[in-house]
Amino acid sequence: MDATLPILILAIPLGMFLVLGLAGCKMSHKLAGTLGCLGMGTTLVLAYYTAFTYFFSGSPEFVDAAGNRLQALIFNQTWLAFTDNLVIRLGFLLDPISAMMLVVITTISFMVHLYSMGYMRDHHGVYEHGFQRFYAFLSLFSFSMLGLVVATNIFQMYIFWELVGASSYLLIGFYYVKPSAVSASKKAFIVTRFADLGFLIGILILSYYTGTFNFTELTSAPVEGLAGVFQISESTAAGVKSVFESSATPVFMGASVLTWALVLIFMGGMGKSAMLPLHIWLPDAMEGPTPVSALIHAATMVVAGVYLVARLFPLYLMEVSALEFVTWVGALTALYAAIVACTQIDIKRVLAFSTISQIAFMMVSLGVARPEMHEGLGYMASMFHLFTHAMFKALLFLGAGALIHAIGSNDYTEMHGLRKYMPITHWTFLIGCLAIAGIIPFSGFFSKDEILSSCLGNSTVIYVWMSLVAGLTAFYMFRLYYLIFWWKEHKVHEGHHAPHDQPWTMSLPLIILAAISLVAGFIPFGKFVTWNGKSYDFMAHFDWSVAAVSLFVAVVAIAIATVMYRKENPLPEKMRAAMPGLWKWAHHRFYWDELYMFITHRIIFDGICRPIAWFDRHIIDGTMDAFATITNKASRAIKPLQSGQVQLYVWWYLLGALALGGITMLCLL
Amino acid sequence: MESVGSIILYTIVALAMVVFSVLAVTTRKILRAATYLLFTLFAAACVYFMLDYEFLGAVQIAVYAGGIVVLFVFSILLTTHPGRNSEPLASKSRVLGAVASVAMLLVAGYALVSRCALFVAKPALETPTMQQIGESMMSTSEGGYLLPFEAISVLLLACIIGGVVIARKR
Amino acid sequence: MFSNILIWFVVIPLLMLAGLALCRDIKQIRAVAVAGSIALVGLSVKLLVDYLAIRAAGNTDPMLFTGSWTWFAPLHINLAIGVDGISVAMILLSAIIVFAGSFASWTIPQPKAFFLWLILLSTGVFGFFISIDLFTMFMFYEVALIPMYLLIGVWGSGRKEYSAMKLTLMLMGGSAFLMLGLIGIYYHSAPAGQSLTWNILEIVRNNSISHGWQCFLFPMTFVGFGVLGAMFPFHTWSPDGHASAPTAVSMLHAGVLMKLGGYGCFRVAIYLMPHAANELAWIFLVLTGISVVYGAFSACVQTDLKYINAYSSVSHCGLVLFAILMLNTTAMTGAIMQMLSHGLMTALFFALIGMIYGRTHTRDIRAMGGLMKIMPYLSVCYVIAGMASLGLPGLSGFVAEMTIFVGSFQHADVFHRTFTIVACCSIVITAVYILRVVGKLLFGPVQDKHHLELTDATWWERLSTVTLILCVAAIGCFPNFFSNLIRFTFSPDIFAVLGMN
Amino acid sequence: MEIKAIMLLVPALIMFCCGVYGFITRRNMIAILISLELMLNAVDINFAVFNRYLWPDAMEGMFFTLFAIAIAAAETALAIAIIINLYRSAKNIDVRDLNKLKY
Repeated sequence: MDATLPILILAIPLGMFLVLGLAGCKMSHKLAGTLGCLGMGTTLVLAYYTAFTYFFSGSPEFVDAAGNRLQALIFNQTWLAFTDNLVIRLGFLLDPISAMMLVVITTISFMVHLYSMGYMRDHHGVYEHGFQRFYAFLSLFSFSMLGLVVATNIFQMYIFWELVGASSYLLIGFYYVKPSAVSASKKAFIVTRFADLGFLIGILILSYYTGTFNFTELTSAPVEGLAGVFQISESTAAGVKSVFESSATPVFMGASVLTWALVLIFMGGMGKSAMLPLHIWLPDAMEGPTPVSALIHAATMVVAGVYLVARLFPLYLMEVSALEFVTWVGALTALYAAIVACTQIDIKRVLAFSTISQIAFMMVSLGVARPEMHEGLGYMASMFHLFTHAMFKALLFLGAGALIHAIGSNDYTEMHGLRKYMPITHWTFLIGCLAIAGIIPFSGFFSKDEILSSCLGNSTVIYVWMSLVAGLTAFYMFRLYYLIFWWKEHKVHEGHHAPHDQPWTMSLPLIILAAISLVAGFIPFGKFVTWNGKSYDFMAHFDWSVAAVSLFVAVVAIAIATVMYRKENPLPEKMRAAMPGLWKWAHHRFYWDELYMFITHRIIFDGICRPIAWFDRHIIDGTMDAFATITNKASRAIKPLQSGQVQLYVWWYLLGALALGGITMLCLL
Repeated sequence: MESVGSIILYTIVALAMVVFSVLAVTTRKILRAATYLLFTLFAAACVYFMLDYEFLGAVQIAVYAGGIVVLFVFSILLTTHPGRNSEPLASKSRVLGAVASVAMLLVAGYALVSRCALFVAKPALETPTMQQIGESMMSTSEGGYLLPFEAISVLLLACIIGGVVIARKR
Repeated sequence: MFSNILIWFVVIPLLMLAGLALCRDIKQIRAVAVAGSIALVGLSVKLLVDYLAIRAAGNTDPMLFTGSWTWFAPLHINLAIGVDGISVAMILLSAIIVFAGSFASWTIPQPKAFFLWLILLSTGVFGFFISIDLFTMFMFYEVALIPMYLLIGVWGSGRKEYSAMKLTLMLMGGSAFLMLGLIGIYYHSAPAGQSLTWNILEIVRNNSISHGWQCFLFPMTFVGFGVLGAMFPFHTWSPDGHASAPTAVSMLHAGVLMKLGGYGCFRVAIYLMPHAANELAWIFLVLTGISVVYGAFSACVQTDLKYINAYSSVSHCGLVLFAILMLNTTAMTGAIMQMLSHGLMTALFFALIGMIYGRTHTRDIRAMGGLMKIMPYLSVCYVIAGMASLGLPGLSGFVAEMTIFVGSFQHADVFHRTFTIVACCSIVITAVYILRVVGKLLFGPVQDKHHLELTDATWWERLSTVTLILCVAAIGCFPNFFSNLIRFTFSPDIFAVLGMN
Repeated sequence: MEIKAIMLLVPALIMFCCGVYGFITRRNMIAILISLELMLNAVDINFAVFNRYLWPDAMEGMFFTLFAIAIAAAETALAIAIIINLYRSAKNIDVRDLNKLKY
């Protein structure tokens, strides 16, 4: 495939960032917005074309004779050479998951670009301050995210990983005058930075032992028979493989270095994907404008962690313990986030926790995937869920944005009963809820069902656990849905202008995404995305019993939500009173933020930084000053000797002469 | 064997030298100190005469007694109110100074006395004539002093200019 | 003599000094400063092009453009000059920072004297980078240090006399060690019976410093230069000195002078005494490893903008020495890249801090806030500088740090790799203090109502900052160019001696 | 009885010690200068005596004394000029009070 189009996919958003960032303040708002949308639209077309070519052209570059999909390096340019082997290249790797991600990212990004044209202005049509900047940052984000998914080597991924972190920082802190937004952006950046430290160390360890950054070599070597798929030289693959298999690789604290490397790399993924101990930034990140939440914090950037694990999946297969770690982190996170989501008041936070929970689903799915079990169904399920989740979660966020735009608050207690006023939003939101709850035939049903099937194949505990979480998902989503659109209307609306549906720029993305959510489940995903490129017919493995159970769980959960929240009634209060402890802990998100506050402020700042600063000023600098003081004191002490009084000098001279004379005399005597 | 006259002369000169120098540093009247200094200088001139260095003695009297002491007297008169004594010295510093000087006297005296080379009589010598002195001062051969002589002349010139510059009223 | 391009790096500043001496008013002074610094930038670009052309033609001499003119024959002191890729990079950096610094001190009081000293300082800097004669090098080193005392003492702010004195005395203390070390090297520069030399290339060729002497002289020279490189625990001149120095001096000092330390550590301590470096590296690795983390932690709780930056310099420069001590090509390349990167971005930082201070008359971050609304241009530049400092890809900090980390982690010794991980931790702490400042200073509501009347950057301030930002971005976007320039000049013989890569 | 060298040297030594005593105890600058002259003279006598008694054929000692006298004259003249100048500006020639230029 010609490299021009792929380069353009990256270059257009980057160029748009530079144009809007440097010249944006000179442009009118409308021009800037239109430019941004046009740029993204072009990228969308190019990305679709590229993905289409990859999946359907059947060119030998992409598919081998047996019908297996191949990894294709469209281009790979040296960017920075550390040593002869360790080279950072910037390139474009086309394989099933990167092609799929191209589609997801450009679709959502374009929707968000379009949507923001309406969202980022008030009811009188006045654009928000910094509108051009907003589009510049969106373009920067799109560029970085696209660069991340097409990375040809782990260091390229790290580069773009950092860039998406930075653009996320800039976008969360878009309303920079608001202190809460500033601190949220700071938190997001620092928490993910901390996770990236693990990622970096993981990369260092991996590269030290394997001597390469390249995905093709890293991922193909460990598993028998993949070298052909990834089109690399057998000798390189053998070299890498020997490292992993050699008994000489050291063991550190009971785990092999490879396990350490993989766990540390996964730590980077945990940070970006908001897995359990590092999840705290994501709910706060909702301080950013809602389209940003939809794009970055629901659909694309937060799944980078999943993507990372998927990218290195063959390596993870080498170390099952690392995969089990992934599974359990995912499972815990999924349950935790689902419980917390049941108690939140801010609609964006509910969605944020739901995002965390759903990403954890994908993680679990990757964690339980094994080639020997359903031919790695979990991998495919994870990617499938990534795809569908991106669509319906973006839909939900954009819907929430429409609500917030109309009401001017994030708090559902100020919404209630909006279904009459905002029908489009209502229906699209409902579709989103049904999709995420896993109701047939919406997209979420299929992807989630496959995740549960692969869980069942791995371990019953995980299966039951995840089914429970799926039920909770349905429950809290419908709780949200009812609380927003049902219940009785708020009095506040009277007197003010009534809330109404949004302009077409905002409605159109909602409708498109709702349509996708409606039908995406029927995409035969296994034909396109599998861990080893072999086409996979998932209907053959479709387990109707699992489907029935999960459908049943979802329906029951929705029914409970309907009973509790369709109308105003005392049931929720009773529930809350029945388990006050759990409710309180869940409402406060299990006090993770407080714990982090304690660690950062009390331990790091007060316990490390301040003492070090004090030590530096008073001990180190004090020692240096003490040298000066001693010198000073000593010179002051002997200064009177140099009084300028000749007579004193003579005295000293005389005494010295006498002493010398006396000594000489004594010697002579 | 010296003549009795020269022995008596020596005694007077030595006594004068010792007594007047002691008086010169102990008197509280500065003008008197200058006068005692004059006598000491005369005694020194006498010593030169006794050593047969007549020219040196003459220079001593002319330059020191005639020139320097006069300068002293002038400056004393310019800087002191007549009749006013300088304040008595603190007894502590006087005692200390005396002790130090005596100690020095003892140490140096011991050094002198312990040298038997110094217990020699004066060898015979013809008094150097003015011509000899003049020739060796003006010669550049070995034992000639033209260079220091010229250096001194430059120094004196510098001194004259310096004196004028320093004493000039601004 | 004047046909050698390198000599002109000293001649042009000297001509500028003469020109400044003749100037009558501020316009002429500015004209001379700008013309001279443009000439220096032009010359250094020409040097770079020539250098690359000669290298491309296949010349593999360790030094190019060499020349040597006897200066004091009895002690074998020569004016020996020559450059390799590292020196070229450093000269380019110096020229750019002098250029930016001239614009940053556009409205300094008593401009004539100020520029005279500043240019004298840069004479020393350029002289240092072109010299390959230890004595000449040391002389230029001192020429670069001394003007600092007056520049801080006269044009500084705050406790300027104290700071100037402290800085000068500590650096002089380092120089004392250094001089001992250099003289020691001189007396062992040739095998017995041959004539001694100060010339670095000849000393390397003679390779006659015995192992015992190396172990004695290496710490001398390393500490001597390390003081200027802000090595723990000899870094305390840096916060006070930078806090008091005027803008351009901070820029030059953090941007270029601190690089003299790292450059010297490499060129003298390690290049001439590789065995001792290999043997004693662990001591200094511990010290520099501490510098890296310690400086970053200290920066987290400072409230004075310049103090924050000074401590961050301690951290970043610690990384330079840290990487040099790893004794492998990649890490050393990273060290030099970090010098370039740190020089540019710290200069940018100090320029911006000076500009902000010039407007708000405070550097206390608690007394400022929301500057993004008031002076968007300066604030955006500050964010860019911050991003460069915390290692955002596409800006220079990232490539430099990553080269260092990857290079250091290639070391065969577990001890070194462990310390690399410790040093890696600084990237998180850096993010903490940078974002803390950015959040407090630029974002949030405006703290002081008086600040609302302040104006944004003037054209000369824009020129100064844009120059630096472009350079930071150039290194960040095209690192391989710089990396290759530096990497291929690490003469293999130094590593061959040690039997390592 | 003969006049031996030591018999001349001892009075000169006493004279020198007196000069030292005066130099370190007196506070009037002119008195100090007088003490200085005493010491100089004592030294001059030594030169002459050593020359005459030990190396009677040479004339170094005599010439040295001659030059010393000339230098002493110059020195005194300058010193007195300085003292008078000081007196004019400070109305005082006590060394302990004249510390304006110290440190």
